[in-house]
This record gives sequence, structure tokens and C-alpha cells, in this order.
Amino acid sequence: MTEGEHTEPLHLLAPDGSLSEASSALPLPPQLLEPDLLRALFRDMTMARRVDTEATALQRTGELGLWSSCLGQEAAQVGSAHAMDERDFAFPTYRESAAAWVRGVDPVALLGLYRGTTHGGWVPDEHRFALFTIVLGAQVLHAVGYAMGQQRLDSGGAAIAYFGDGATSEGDVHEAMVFATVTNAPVVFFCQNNGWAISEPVHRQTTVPFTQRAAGYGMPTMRIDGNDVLASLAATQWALEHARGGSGPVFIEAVTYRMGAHTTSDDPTRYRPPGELEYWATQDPIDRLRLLMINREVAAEDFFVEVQAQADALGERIRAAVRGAEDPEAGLMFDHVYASDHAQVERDRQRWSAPFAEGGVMA
Amino acid sequence: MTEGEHTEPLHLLAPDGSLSEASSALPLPPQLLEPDLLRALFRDMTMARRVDTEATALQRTGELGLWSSCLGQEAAQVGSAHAMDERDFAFPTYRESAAAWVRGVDPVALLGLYRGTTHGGWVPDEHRFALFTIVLGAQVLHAVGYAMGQQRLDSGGAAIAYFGDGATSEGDVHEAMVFATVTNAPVVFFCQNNGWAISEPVHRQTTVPFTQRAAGYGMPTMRIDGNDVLASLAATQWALEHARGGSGPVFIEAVTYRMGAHTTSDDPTRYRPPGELEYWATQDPIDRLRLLMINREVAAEDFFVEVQAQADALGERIRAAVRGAEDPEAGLMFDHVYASDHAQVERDRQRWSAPFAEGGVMA
Amino acid sequence: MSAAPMTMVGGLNAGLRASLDHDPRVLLMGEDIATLGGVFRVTDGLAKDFGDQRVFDTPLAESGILGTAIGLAMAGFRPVVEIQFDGFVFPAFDQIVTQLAKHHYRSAGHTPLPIVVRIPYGGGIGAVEHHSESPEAYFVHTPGLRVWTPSDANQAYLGIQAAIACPDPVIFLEPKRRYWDKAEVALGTLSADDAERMWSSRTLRTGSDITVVAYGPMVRTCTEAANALAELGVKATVIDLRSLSPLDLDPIFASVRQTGRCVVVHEAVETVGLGAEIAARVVEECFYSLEAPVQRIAGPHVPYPPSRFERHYLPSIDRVVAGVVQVMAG
Amino acid sequence: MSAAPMTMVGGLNAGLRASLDHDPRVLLMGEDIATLGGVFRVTDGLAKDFGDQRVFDTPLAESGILGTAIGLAMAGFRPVVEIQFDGFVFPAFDQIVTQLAKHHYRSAGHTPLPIVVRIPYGGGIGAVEHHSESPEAYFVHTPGLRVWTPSDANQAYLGIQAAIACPDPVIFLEPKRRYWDKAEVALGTLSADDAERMWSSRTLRTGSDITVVAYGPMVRTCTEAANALAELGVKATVIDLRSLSPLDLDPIFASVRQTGRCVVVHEAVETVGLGAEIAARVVEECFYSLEAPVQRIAGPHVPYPPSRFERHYLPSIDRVVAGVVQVMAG
Ligand SMILES: Cc1ncc(C[n+]2csc(CCOP(=O)(O)OP(=O)(O)O)c2C)c(N)n1
Ligand SMILES: Cc1ncc(C[n+]2csc(CCOP(=O)(O)OP(=O)(O)O)c2C)c(N)n1
Ligand SMILES: [Mg+2]
Ligand SMILES: [Mg+2]
Repeated sequence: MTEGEHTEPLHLLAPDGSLSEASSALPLPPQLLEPDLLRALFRDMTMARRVDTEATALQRTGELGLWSSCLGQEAAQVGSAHAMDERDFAFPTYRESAAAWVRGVDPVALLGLYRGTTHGGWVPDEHRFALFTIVLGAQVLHAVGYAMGQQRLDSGGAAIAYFGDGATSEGDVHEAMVFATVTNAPVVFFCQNNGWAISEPVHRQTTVPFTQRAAGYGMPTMRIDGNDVLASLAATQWALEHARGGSGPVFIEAVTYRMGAHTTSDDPTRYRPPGELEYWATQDPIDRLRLLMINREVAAEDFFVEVQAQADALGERIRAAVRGAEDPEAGLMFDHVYASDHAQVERDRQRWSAPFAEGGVMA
Repeated sequence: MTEGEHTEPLHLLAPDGSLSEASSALPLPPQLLEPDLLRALFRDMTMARRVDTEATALQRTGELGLWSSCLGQEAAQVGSAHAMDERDFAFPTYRESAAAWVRGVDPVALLGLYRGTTHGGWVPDEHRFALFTIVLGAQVLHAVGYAMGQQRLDSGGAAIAYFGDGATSEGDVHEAMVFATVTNAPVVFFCQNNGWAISEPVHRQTTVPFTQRAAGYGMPTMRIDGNDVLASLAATQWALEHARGGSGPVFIEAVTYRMGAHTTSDDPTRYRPPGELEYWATQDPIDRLRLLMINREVAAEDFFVEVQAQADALGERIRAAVRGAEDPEAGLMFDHVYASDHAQVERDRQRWSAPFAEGGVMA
Repeated sequence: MSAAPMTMVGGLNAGLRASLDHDPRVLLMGEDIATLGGVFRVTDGLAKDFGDQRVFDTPLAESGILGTAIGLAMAGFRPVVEIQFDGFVFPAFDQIVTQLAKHHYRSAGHTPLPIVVRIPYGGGIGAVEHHSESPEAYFVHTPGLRVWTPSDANQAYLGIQAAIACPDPVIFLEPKRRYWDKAEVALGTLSADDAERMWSSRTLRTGSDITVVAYGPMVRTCTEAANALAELGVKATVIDLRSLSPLDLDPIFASVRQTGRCVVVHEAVETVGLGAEIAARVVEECFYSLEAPVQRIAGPHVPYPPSRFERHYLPSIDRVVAGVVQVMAG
Repeated sequence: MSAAPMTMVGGLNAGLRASLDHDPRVLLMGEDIATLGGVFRVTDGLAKDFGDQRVFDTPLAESGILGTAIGLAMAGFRPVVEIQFDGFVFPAFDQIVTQLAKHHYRSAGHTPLPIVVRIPYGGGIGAVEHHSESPEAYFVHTPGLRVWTPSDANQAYLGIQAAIACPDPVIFLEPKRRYWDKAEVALGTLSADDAERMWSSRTLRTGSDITVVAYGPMVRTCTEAANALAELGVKATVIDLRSLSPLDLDPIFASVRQTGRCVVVHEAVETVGLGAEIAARVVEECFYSLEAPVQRIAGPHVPYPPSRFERHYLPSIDRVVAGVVQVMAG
């Protein structure tokens, strides 16, 4: 795989389900076509999409305060997360619900964040998947620091930092690339360029591909079709191996599209140009994998029916769990501000007890 | 002039005083060899160096709290500042005393900053030269904003931002390049890579030339010999014209060397490798211009004697003015916090008057 | 001068429009403010009407927004910057504290920076993390900044124009949970005197028993609490600070000298919050008139919690009433 | 346990060395801390002795320093970060306020971030702009952070070890004008109990007339002022807070209940400074014992001025004495 920019994103799996010619820029390791793997990728993308649909519906009925959909970005996330091994650690934004699914985070736990019962929801170390981070770019530095830690522990593990096209403008992403290249840290920068940062199109953040900018720091880059789960997996596998092997950071730009609104609070009709959504609908990541699997006879109708049933069951479970969730007790608000006792917190815990335990009318 | 990186910095004037072959990457406009201009460049570099020597001496005798010397960087600063026309505006760090000299800032006013009588010292608009900025990188954004303003005013003017190699790591410098490229702002990024950021060598900030990083944003770059005043002038002229003409930002890396300590508080013997200073002494910017002028018979001994006398007179004037300077009146401390009256400031002005006007024993 | 019922969002929009109309140096910049009209639609329609040179979307970089705004101000413009949410002002904190706040001082008055930083702030709308912060204390503690916050649509309409007219940098905090509240807005030109008056506090009702000091989102809470207190026979004076820097405290001192009692209410964390300053000043000035210690009703020493906790976290009408009742007993 | 006279720089160096020796997870990182040993030489010799994987220079990017320290802490390390000067902490403010301070809370206790942020702070050394700031109020107002500051070499030696041992993030403020003051340092291992005790305030002298509260650089100023006051017949209690978050105020309340008078002294700007919090709390707790309003002796509402003004700006011994005398008359 080579350094530098490519105007056309690299791909392995075309929208019509055909495989592209092998290329030196992005080879297709034969294991990627193992039936079990293809089935797993299909199942994960389908389940992730179902989580997404369900969460959107739950927000509409008032069960969630907000939802940030990953619709259309399943391949970028599922492919890259599948490339991780047990030594790696991922640092997501707020949109990586498909990656979270691959990392084994229970969607019900994840929805706690959007329901407003928690700012976290899972134990990062259990899933090797950090908490969602809303402040743009902040987690990219955490990934680099974590990677610097792996160098010191000699663990052979790497970090993967997820971030959007918009976030690349933040100073933190720059500082992360400076630290990573200068320390040769084992980290993969995984930028999902989904075309938009809320209402701002990509050209508000850059005039050239993000890979060109990243190459300027002196690291290898790859610009891939982010709706191609095989490209995402192959590129990330290559990048993680590069990083783990001591060859330093890699930057991947996955060119994809946010099929939904920015969040459920957003109204994309105010800014999305006509035809864009329709074009990207023809690029669907799940559809093309389904076609490949049918072409290669890796799966037949019964498989797809089974996955659909699993997705429905998951949807059912999420709906029931979220709807039934009770509000946390008021007193929990005072827990874990510090790891050790802090007089001001304890004083406030006392002051807040009794008369205000039930909360008040807020006006 | 072309985009991209050059491992060997471009130069026009070699250390032995010879002119290099014209090249397409950095042509030598014939006007640059006009005797008057060469004499002016020589005079300015010599005067700037004298300001520097004098300030260092004044710091040693306790008249200044600190001094950050530009010794060795005169060509980078004098050449680039000479490229400015009356529509342009410069945004310096704390080390641009040679550029300040070219912009007509009185060295005595400038030394007020280091003596501790002012945080400013001159009227930026009068010199089209912003106040010194100590917080690394902050002024680079101001330059870009100023340039965005020129677009709106249609003034045809450009901004030039000075910053060091160390400062390039700060998020602000990145955000400045993002804003500049995306808005196509008329701004020249002038990075003086003087080898060090206090005790940190350049490879703590980057593994590749800074021009490679800047090219990643999609703007033309030039990597020049920063000890070559003609290269500095030619490159900056080209860049300013490019910017003024509406073609967007340019990045110049002037490869130079900080011959002195970081500041008078610093002890470079703790980190400077043996031989480095000696090597760079052979690259002196003033010496090589003197040789060129002698070779081309642009100046003879009497000119150099005259400039020396002017420098001595300047030194004398600075010494007398700084030594004789009285401390500002205590009450001035409350002036200009706001442009309009602010009750808390006025209250404090009253409270501070009378008993504490003389200041107290600080312990 | 006509009056119209408007939401605070509408009042801000009208105020920004008036300033854009009135002064060609005024620019609006921020994330999603142009095409989208801002995530709260405060700038809706302004890019269309004033063009993309005066109302424009920036890259997603808050330090860049503030830093380039400073450069634009140096070039003679009056940028009005939007920070999308309270929790996202911190990447710009360095430019605000070390550059914006200090430049007039450093330049000995030669280079004022008339920049307004609009920030939707505070909780109560069920938002996710970083969308409910009350960062005012950081700014009020910083000399060189002015800080202002409206409590209703009319105040917002007038205040934003006063802030833009001001030669100093102004942190303009918009209480997002009041964005959709309606009030009569007195449309029309803001005179220099009117603008000057916006920097003073405002007494909303006068009562002889206790002085309640509030600002921004808590003004409505305190007014409603005062109604409830009246039914309990407690007569409260309610003062809306409006300007948080400078603080206009004389009317508060005058009131406390009569009531002998004072509570200060804000959403922000109590520890080293604005309430501490006001309490300290009231004690300094009214010590011999005070019949009970000044009390603060504010946020606990806890990061803004997940939204299902916010009714416990935020000062509610009940908590203000209870706090006042307690002080009355003191 | 041996005692040795040391400067505060020496005490900090010895404390850092002890922590590096004692816990292999401790790392030191920052600008110029390795080869140079820091611009104040606090880390002198440590890179040589502990190697460049444990003591290392970073790129010049403060947000990057804090952000990568957070990642290192997530990987199990205990980073001790140096910010070169007080005025350069603001580019890191976002990582400190939105990430460092909140992560333990967000992760429901699963991911503590035991990071120490060392910052030389305060004025009095004739430095240029941005090198004399007192930013403590910003941090104390932020739940999730602890804040600690030593007043002498021995406190520094003990305090830095306690801060490193603490599972919470600690902003460790080093009063740079006391860096070269000498004191006896009680070398030796810090037990868990010793470490715990460092989070309490410390009564330095007891006098029945007035309670003087100080911290960091002002402790010496107040002790010397107390000497001068003794000659005037005023007996002052002097309390060194040490921990600014949490505040250990009970000893102050106990003292004020006896003296009836209190002044709080700090260099930072008075407006919404730490003195406001302490004054407010003292009034809340000691209202009926107070014989005069609590007074603050602090910085005026002015950016830290050029150094030739600093003897006017900073609370001097004279200003503390005069302030106390005034309160005694009240
Ligand atoms: C520092 C910061 N500024 C602003 C925001 C508000 N905000 C949330 S998401 C978003 C757009 C991000 O776009 P991008 O990085 O492309 O990610 P995407 O949402 O497209 O996945 C903005 C502006 C934020 N979360 N953090
Ligand atoms: C934000 C910030 N961090 C740290 C410093 C302290 N500091 C002052 S100069 C300097 C080195 C700067 O190096 P470089 O940018 O190469 O400029 P040079 O001094 O070599 O001209 C440092 C770290 C600062 N001024 N601002
Ligand atoms: Mg995006
Ligand atoms: Mg340098």
C-alpha cells in the first residue's frame, strides 16, 4: 500500500456486488472472502442498522432525547472495527453505534446516553472501546496517548481513533497527528468523511482530500470507499498491522455518506442538495454485500431471513428495555465526581437530600 | 515558483557572497540587485543586530527583565519585511525585532516590553505591524482574520504571519491554515525554522519539512535558506503578490538558526550539540551580503564605516533612553482595561489610590 | 417604536438584523449559522439577506473562529461570533482569555476589539453532555471581558444590539431554555443612551422582606418563586442583573439595606460562582443591615449531570421558595 | 526520615524523584522538561536517571499534552504534566475542563484519570506578559478537579507526592516566586495517611484578633504581615489552605468563631476569585460570630500588568497589614 492521495477512493466491492481487480494500493487478502467472515459482516451491519432504526423511532416517541444515526456508514464502522484484535482499543465520536455493536457494547446501555440516564453506559476496558466523545476531536488525542502507552508497555496493541470530516478542522486533531508522527505511535486515524458536518459541506473544512493533509505529516494514508465493508476491513487491517509492527501511524479517509439527519434535532432538507441522497442510496453498504454473498453463494435466502429475525428480536428487546427504564435515583448524581471523597461534593449531597430529593418544578 | 517540498532550502546568495544560478523555483528578479536596495538591506540587518546586542547588554545590567535575541535571523526577517507594501500588515511573535526595525518601530518603544513598562509599546496601525505575541501561534489566526477582512474591504492588501518551528505544533497554526485555505485568504505564513524551540530540536515537532505539512492543506510552499536575505525577500515578494492577487495563501519555511540563547534566561549549553553554532557562524546573513556588495562594487569601505557609525549612534541612543526611563505611574495600571467605563475597574482604581500608590514590600 | 410578541430566538434574530442593517462593519460568523440559520435558528434568513461575506459559516474550529474574529476586528470589522453550545467554548478559551480580553489593554487603547461572542447556555432542555453548561464565572473572573445575559425576548432584542454597539468584547450568554418563551418586544432603534442603560441591573418587583438576585434563565424561575412566596406572605424584591461584568450592584445594596436579607440564584456550580462574588460584596457593603447570612441557591459541585437528573440539579421554583423561607427563618 | 534545607525547586525535584522511584507507572511529560530539566530546573536530572520513556519532551502543544496524558492514563500510567507557565494552560483548557475533569464521572468510576498538571503560577518575578497569572479560580470552579498549592519547599516535597498518589486529576500550582526560597525538607516515604493529611488546611500561627487565610505565594507574605501586626499589637491566626479543591474550611470557621474577623488574601483577581467563595462560606457559617465583614485582599480587575507595576498590583505585606488594621477598626 502506498502513501499519498487518490482522487477516486479505493474499493474492493462495487455497488453491484462485484469484486474489483486486486490492486497494490489496496490488496484483497483471500481470508476476507471466507464465508463466515462475510456472514458476520453482513449480520453486524444489519443489526447496527436495526439499532439505528429503533433508536430513531424511540426518539420520535420521546423515549430518547436525541439520536445520532449512523445510517449509511455501517460499512466504514463495521469493517474497521472488525480489523481490531484483542490488543487494540478504539476511541469513538458520538456516531459509532455500529462500531460499538461490533465491540460488544449492548445497544440498550448505549442508548442510556441518548435517554439521559448516563454520560457513559459501558465499561471501556471490557470492550476496548472508549466512551462516546461529543467534543469534536478530543478523543483523537486520547487515542494517541493510549498508543504512546502501548509503546511503553510493549503490548503490541494499537489504538484506532474515529472522527468526522468536520472534526479535522479542530486543533486537537492536528496536535494528535503531530504527537503520533513524532513519537511514531501505533495509532490509526480513521476519518469518516460523510460529506457533511451538520449543514456544512466538506469544502468548508478543506480544499483537498483529507489524505493529502495527513500525508503532509509524513505518514501513510489511504482513501477508501467507506461504503465498502471489505475495503474498510482490508485498509484498517493493513493500518493496524503497520502500527502494531512499530512502523507508526496511518491515516484512513473513508468516503461515505450520512443518509440520515445529523441528529434527530436536525433538518437536512434545509441544506442537502437535490439528488445527493438518491445517489448515495445506490451505494448502500449492506445491499452490495448481500449481492456479493448471493453471487458467491455464501448465503441463501434462509440466511437473510434468519438475520432479519435476529434484527427484529433485537429491536424488540431494545424497545422493551428502553421503554421500561426507570429514571435513576437523584442521589446517584453525586456519585463518582471524584475517585476519592471530596468535601464539597459530600456537603452538597447532604444539602440536596430530603427536601429536594423529588426534584422541583423548573419553570 | 512551484508547490511542494525541497530538501535543500532554496537560495540566491551563497555564504561566500556569490549568487546562485537563477532557478524556476525561486527566480531572482533583477531589481533585487539594485544598489540602493542592497544597501538598505545591509543597513537594516546591521541596525537590527545592533539593537539586539544592545538589548542583550541592557538585560545583563538589569535594565531589562528579559531579551529574546534574533541574532542570526536578520536575513529572514529583514528580507520578508522588505517585501511588504503599504497595504500589508505583519503579525509577529516575540522575536521579530529585526522585522520591527524595518517596519519603523522605535527600538526604545520595543524594549519597553522587555523592561516591563508596557505590554505593547507601539501603535500597530501606524506601522502595520501588530504587537508582539507571546502565546505561541495565537497571532497566526489574527493574521488570517485580518486577511479575510482585506477580502471584504477589497483593499488588495495581504497579511504576513511570523511564527517559529516550535509553534507549528500548536492547534492554532493548524486552524489558521484551514481557515486560510478554505477562504482563500491573502496571507503569507512565514515560519522561521531556527532549529530549536528552547531546548527542543525541530524533530520534536515534525519528521518531515514543514513545507510538506503545509502543502498538505493545498497551498503553495517554499523552503528557503533563511540566512539569505535575497531569498527571503524574493520568496516573500512572490508570496505576497500571489496572495494579494487573489490566489490564496502561501507558506514559506525559512531555514535559519538561532545563534543566541532562546532568551537571556536560557542556557543553550545544556542542549546545543557541539559544532552546531560553529557551522552556522559560517552561514552569517550579514557577512554574505557584505561579500556580495564588495564583489559587485555596490559599496566600499566608507559605506560600511558609515553604517557602523549609525549603528553605534543607535546603540548609544537606546542605552541612554532605556537607562533613563522612569517607571510608569502606578495609576496607569488601571487605564485601558476596557474601551468604556467599567464599574469594577473604577472601584479598584479608587481602592488602590492613596495608601498603596507607592507600592509595598512584596515579601 | 412598535411592539410585537416574539420568542427570544425571534428577538435575537431581529436584534442581529437591526445591527447588520445599521452598521456595515457588523459580521456574523460561526458553525452552521449561514445556510442552516444556526442550530437554534437565531440567524435564520440573515445569510440570505446580507450575503455570504457578512454572514458566513466557518470551519469547525472554535479557536479559529475567535482568532480570525480578532483579526477581522483589527481590520475594522465588528464580528459577532456564535459558539454553537456552551460546552464548546473551551477550545476557544485561550483566544478569549489571553488575546481577546487583553488586547485593548496591551495596545494602550489603540486597538479595541468590539467582538460579541454569542453562546447559548444553561440546562433544562433535556440535552446530552456538554450542551447544558453555565460557564459565566470563567468570563466574569477575566478582566477585559464584558458579560451580558438576557432573561426574555425583549431584553435579548435590546441587549444584543447594545453588545454589538459596545467597543469592548462582550460574552453574550443566551439562556437556551428561554429561547422559545414569548414576550412583547419593543422594536425600534436603540439610542446610545438606551444601549448604555442595558449595562445596569433591573428591578423586576419590589418587596420588603428579601432581595432575590438572578440573571438569565433564573429570572423567570425567581419571578415565579416570588409569586409563590407572596401567597406564603413573603414579599420579595427580584433583581435581574443583566450585566454580569461589570456588575451593577448598587441597586442590590440599596434593596438589601431595606430587606436585610438576600439570596442569589444561578444554575452554575456554586463553588467560586457568581453568587460567591455577590454574597461577598453584599456582606462588604451591607454588613450592618443584614439580618441573616446571604444564601446561594446554585448548582452542586458536580459536572452537569445526564438530563434525567436535571430537575434535581437545577434550582427549581420549589428550591428557591424553600431557600427564601429558610433565610426568612434565619 | 532525614531533613535537609532545600529550595522549593529542590523539594519538587526530590518529590518527583521519589514518586518515579516508587511507582513505575509515573511518567513526566512537557515542554523542555527532559534535556533541559525544565525552564525552572524542577525536573533536572530526571530524564537522565529514569530514561526518555518515563521523562520526555513533547511537541509544543498544550492541548496535545493534556490529551495524550489522558490517553496514557487510560492505558494505566500516571502522567505528571508540566505546563511551562500559568499563561500557557489555556490552550489545554478544553481537555482539562471537558475531558480530564469529567471522565471519572462519565465512566461511573470505571476510568479514573490520575493525572497531575504542574503549573508554575503567580507574579512577583518581573516576568513578561502571560508569565505571572493566577488561574486557580477557573479550576476550583470546575467539579472533578482537585487543586493544590504549596507554600514552601517542604510542603512542595510532600504535596507533589500526595498529588501523584491521588486517584483524581490534580492541578498542582507552584508559586514560582517561592521557587528559590529555602526550607527544611523532611525527606522520606510518604505514607497513605500522610498523603491524606495534605488535603487539609494548616494553621501556621494562632492569634485571637483576626483570621488571615492565604495559600501559595501569599502564605509567606501573610506570615510576615502577621509579624508586623504583632508589633502593632494585633494577634493574627494565619491559615494556609494548601488544598483549594476541596476546600478544608472547618478550621477557618472554628478560628473565625473565636476571632470574629477574617481576611482572605490572594494574588488572583478579586472578582469571582477564591476569596469570594471563602468570604461567602465564612458568612454562611459564622454569621453570628462576625464582628466585621470579611475582607478580600486580592488583585484588582485588571489583566496582570507589565512587571514594573507588579509591586502595586500584588498584595504586599503593607497592603495585608493595612487591610487587617482596617478590619480591626470595623
Ligand atoms: C468542539 C465542538 N464544537 C462543536 C460541536 C457541535 N457539533 C456536534 S457534531 C458537529 C458536526 C461534526 O461533523 P463531523 O465531524 O463531520 O462528524 P459527523 O457528525 O458528520 O459524523 C458539530 C459542529 C461539538 N460537538 N464540539
Ligand atoms: C502556548 C505557549 N506555550 C509555551 C510557551 C513557552 N515558550 C515560549 S517560546 C517557546 C519556544 C518557541 O519555539 P519556536 O516556535 O521555534 O520559536 P523560537 O523561540 O525558536 O523563535 C516556548 C515553549 C509559550 N510562549 N506559549
Ligand atoms: Mg461529517
Ligand atoms: Mg524555533
